[in-house]
Amino acid sequence: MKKFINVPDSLLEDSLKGFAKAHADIVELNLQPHFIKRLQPAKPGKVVLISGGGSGHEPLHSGFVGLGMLDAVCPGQIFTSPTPDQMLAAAQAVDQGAGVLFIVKNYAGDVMNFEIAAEMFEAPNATVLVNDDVSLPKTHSIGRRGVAGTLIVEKMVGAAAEAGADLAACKALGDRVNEATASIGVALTSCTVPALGKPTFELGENEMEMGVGIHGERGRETVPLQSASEIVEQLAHAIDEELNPQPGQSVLLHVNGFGGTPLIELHLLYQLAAQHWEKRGLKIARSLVGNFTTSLDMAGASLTLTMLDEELIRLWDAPVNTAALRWGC
Amino acid sequence: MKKFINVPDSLLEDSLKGFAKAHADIVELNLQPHFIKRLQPAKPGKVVLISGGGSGHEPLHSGFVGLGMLDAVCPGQIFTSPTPDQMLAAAQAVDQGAGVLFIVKNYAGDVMNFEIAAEMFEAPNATVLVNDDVSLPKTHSIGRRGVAGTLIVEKMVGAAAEAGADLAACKALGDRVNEATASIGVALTSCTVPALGKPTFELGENEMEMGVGIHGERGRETVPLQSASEIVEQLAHAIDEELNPQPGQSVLLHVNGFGGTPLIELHLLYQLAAQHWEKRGLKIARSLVGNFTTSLDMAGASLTLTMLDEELIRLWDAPVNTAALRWGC
Amino acid sequence: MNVSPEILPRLIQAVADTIEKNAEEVTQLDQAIGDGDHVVNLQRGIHALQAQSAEIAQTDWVGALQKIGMTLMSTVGGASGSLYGTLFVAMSKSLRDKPVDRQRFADAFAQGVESVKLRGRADAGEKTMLDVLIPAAQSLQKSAAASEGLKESLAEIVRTAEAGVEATRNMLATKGRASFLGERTLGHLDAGAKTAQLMISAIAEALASSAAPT
Amino acid sequence: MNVSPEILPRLIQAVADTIEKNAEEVTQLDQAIGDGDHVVNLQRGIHALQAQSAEIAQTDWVGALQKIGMTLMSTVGGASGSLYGTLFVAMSKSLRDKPVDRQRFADAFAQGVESVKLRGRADAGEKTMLDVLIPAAQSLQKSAAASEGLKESLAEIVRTAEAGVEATRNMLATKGRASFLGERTLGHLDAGAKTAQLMISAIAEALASSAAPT
Ligand SMILES: Nc1ncnc2c1ncn2[C@@H]1O[C@H](COP(=O)(O)OP(=O)(O)O)[C@@H](O)[C@H]1O
Ligand SMILES: Nc1ncnc2c1ncn2[C@@H]1O[C@H](COP(=O)(O)OP(=O)(O)O)[C@@H](O)[C@H]1O
Ligand SMILES: [Mg+2]
Ligand SMILES: [Mg+2]
Ligand SMILES: [Mg+2]
Ligand SMILES: [Mg+2]
Repeated sequence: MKKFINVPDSLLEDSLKGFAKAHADIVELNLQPHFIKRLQPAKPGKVVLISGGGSGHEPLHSGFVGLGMLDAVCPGQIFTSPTPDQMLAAAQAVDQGAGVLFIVKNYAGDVMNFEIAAEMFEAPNATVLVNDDVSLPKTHSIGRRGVAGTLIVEKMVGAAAEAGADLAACKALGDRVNEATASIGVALTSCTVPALGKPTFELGENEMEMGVGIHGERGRETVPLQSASEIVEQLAHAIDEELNPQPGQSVLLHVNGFGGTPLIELHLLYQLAAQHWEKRGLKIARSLVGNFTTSLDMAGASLTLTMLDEELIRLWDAPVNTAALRWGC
Repeated sequence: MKKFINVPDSLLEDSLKGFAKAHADIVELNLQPHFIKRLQPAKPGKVVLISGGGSGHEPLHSGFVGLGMLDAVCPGQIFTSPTPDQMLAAAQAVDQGAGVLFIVKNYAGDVMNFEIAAEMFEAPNATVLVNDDVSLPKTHSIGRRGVAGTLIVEKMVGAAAEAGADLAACKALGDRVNEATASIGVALTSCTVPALGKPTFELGENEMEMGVGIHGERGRETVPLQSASEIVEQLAHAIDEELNPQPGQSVLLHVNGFGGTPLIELHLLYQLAAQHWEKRGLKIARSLVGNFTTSLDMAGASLTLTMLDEELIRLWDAPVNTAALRWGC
Repeated sequence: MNVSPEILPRLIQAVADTIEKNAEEVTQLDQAIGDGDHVVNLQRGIHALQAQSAEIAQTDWVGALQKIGMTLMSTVGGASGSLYGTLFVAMSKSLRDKPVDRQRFADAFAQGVESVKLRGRADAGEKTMLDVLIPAAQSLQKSAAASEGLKESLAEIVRTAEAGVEATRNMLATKGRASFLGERTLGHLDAGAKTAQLMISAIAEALASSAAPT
Repeated sequence: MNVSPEILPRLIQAVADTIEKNAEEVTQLDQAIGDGDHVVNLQRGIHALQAQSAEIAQTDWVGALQKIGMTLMSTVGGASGSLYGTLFVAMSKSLRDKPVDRQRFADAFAQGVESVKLRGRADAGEKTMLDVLIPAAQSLQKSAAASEGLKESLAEIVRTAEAGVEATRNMLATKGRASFLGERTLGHLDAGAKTAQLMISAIAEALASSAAPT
């Protein structure tokens, strides 16, 4: 295993400490139990947003704590959902009396643990379940996974909450953004979970995994490695099937790397994806390219498209001050 | 070769187009010859900053074009310095009558090509040579390489130029920041140059390269893989030897990933490096953690320390609006 | 039930040992159709229980099971953490204000498994730990009702758990992370079912060896 | 010099062929102690020259060499691009306003090599292309002065270039990217020296085969 690490057991906590120290102007780390919250608490009466999930997807979610986005996040062990006591403690720490919105990626572990926390939390709360991964059919037994679209939900709802939207409005907006968003990814390599020390799966030199999640697992199928253009066409096709965007539609195009894919390749994918959708008459009104929702050191990438309207554009453009996304302030 | 790519020949240009389109609010791409410049030109009378070098280090340098930092950059082929016609065209395009400052990393190819351009450019200009890599002795035959400290020079001089510093002041400041900065890196894997299709070198499962540059070449020596703490101690020791920082000294600590190392590991390194220097009484006044000066998909990282004073802190904090660094606006 | 919570440290140790011994195999199962963290998750919880062994041994069953549940809930994480946490907390709740005997213990376990089904929105046949837990609960009920000898009853539950995990091999996963792989899950055992079986078997064997000969 | 620039397309083709044929070997040299891009860099320049072959053939030596130099300068990149660009531009400058003959051509080449030394701040013995270019320039001078037969003179420069590249094997690199590797460069040939030799040899052989028998 080629990693910067002392022992797997202390990696997460030391790394969280490093993150909190490097961004001490924005966040604060709570150690027992683990959660990260804004240094500057939200104003009383603001709906607070809490997300979380397994670690190993950085900058998701810790990199999105701050003004205009999340109020707190609960990092679990690597690829392991956090536990209810974390969410409960985080909720109690940041609640400003206007309710707590949990933003949860649709995985059994995350859903159940957040559910337990929500049941234990004795104040108004609601949950937005993100399930933007269109590599699975909409009818999948437990629904689709939440992947790179999550940060778009977090950004837009974060802006609305900052502007004073109430809990019901935040919940409704989160569901709406989630509905307007579709993602799909492909992996060129597996990744290595530190505690295990070897890649989760093996892929031949000329193979790739189509339709992967973000936990280093295999995807829907192993297919021959293809050119960037062919890959983009397939991914874009799956997204088009879902969203069926019409000419003239404004969209946010997010090209996300899984951690081991350099920017030069992500910008190539962006260029090809933008061509695909511009050819169909779409207006790429906003863009985001980079490694945002990662699977440790996995080489691979996903495309995410969100259908925009005036309101969503305004929410996307609203000031945000987090470790990983910052503009307007 | 596991990459998103059509053919190696078109990768760079398509990727540049994607970059420029994704950041069309900040930059503009010139195709023949290749350079990227600010969409919004600098005010007349501002010293303009031009950098460049081989591609494959993204976001360096293209991600640093914009208000408060660079005015234009010349991307060469992957790991290959750009050519004088690019620099000349870029200089002519962005010159605002107050002179051009070339910021050049110390590599034979970059130095010679920028030198030729500077000789051809018929307007006031100066060059800052960045050579922050302390893995080489100061007495090295052609001097030390420029590595991750380059962005710190670019950020601070960019802020000064924006504030109206003249060419001589910008040049002097650049030299001063360079002098106050030391970096050193270690690679856990090689990287794969697309045109070659295979890793530049092979490393055993229990080996690492100590003292590497940023072009995927071998470093000073191949040594056994060590724990993160041991690695940080060695890197920090080399930096301490060079800068000899005294207790009470304010510093900027930059932990840079080489492209294939996930944030969770970089934040661990940051935590260990911060501990090292705090134990010595230094004040870590500013921090930057992420994949900024990369070698394609190489796994590895470098530490950079810059000794700060009030002026440098102010320049670091000044507003910047680029694809990869943004704050204060 | 003639055993007190004093036996718990020994049972926790037995569970720790079996998971340790089979760690590699289970990890391979979770890597094949999951994300590979199941053993590490469980071990985090087991270590936390070991650290609290003495304390747990000194309380009553209601307190002990509640403590075990909450500890697992807050240390294991993932899908299995919430489910095992739920199992023990629900068992504790079911035993509240009642004297503990064999039938009540079997009822409590059945109640715990019901809660796992609710929490996981899952049932038998979906290639999860429930394919071991559900038949195990039935086996416990049956032998409690029939007042079978303890050894016989323990042997029976061990056989049931083994059959349960083996049955997951040809199931299509429809719950949990493995469900994302669809057809690709056929032919693989479920990791959570496997650890449920390992733990049940280890506990049964520890109880059998500590029980007076029937 | 009784050859006109009309021969250039043939020489460019000869250079293209030899680099193509030896690409793998040279890349391995540059991967061992450099960054592996040297052949790709050169080929970009050679392809650009091929695209301009016809045009280049129709001008005089001053114009042709200038065009070659500027094309290499703006297409090759890296250390070698600026150096080869400099070589040809300086050769062109040296031939300006003079009739071209064998001595003057040898002088121009020597002048070009001097400019490369200046641009690279390098000299013989530093494990670079100069370890081929410097002795090649001397060989050209010697045979021009001695008015040796063309074939003999060409054979001599080929031998000199081969000896030059071989000599880099035991040199410590002190210039260019390889210098960063210090002692680790011992035992490896320099990639730039190798391509300089390949190109000189290919040109010499093309000239020899096209020359009338002496
Ligand atoms: N909805 C569910 N109901 C019952 N058991 C489940 C459910 N989801 C997952 N499991 C069980 O949990 C096991 C996985 O646990 P673990 O690996 O610790 O968590 P995760 O899947 O979050 O990585 C599966 O093998 C399965 O037996
Ligand atoms: N300062 C120098 N003087 C002369 N030749 C040099 C110098 N630096 C590099 N070279 C030559 O250039 C070759 C490398 O060229 P190339 O790989 O194209 O560029 P880069 O080193 O920038 O990747 C070396 O093998 C060496 O022969
Ligand atoms: Mg997991
Ligand atoms: Mg190069
Ligand atoms: Mg798992
Ligand atoms: Mg090279």
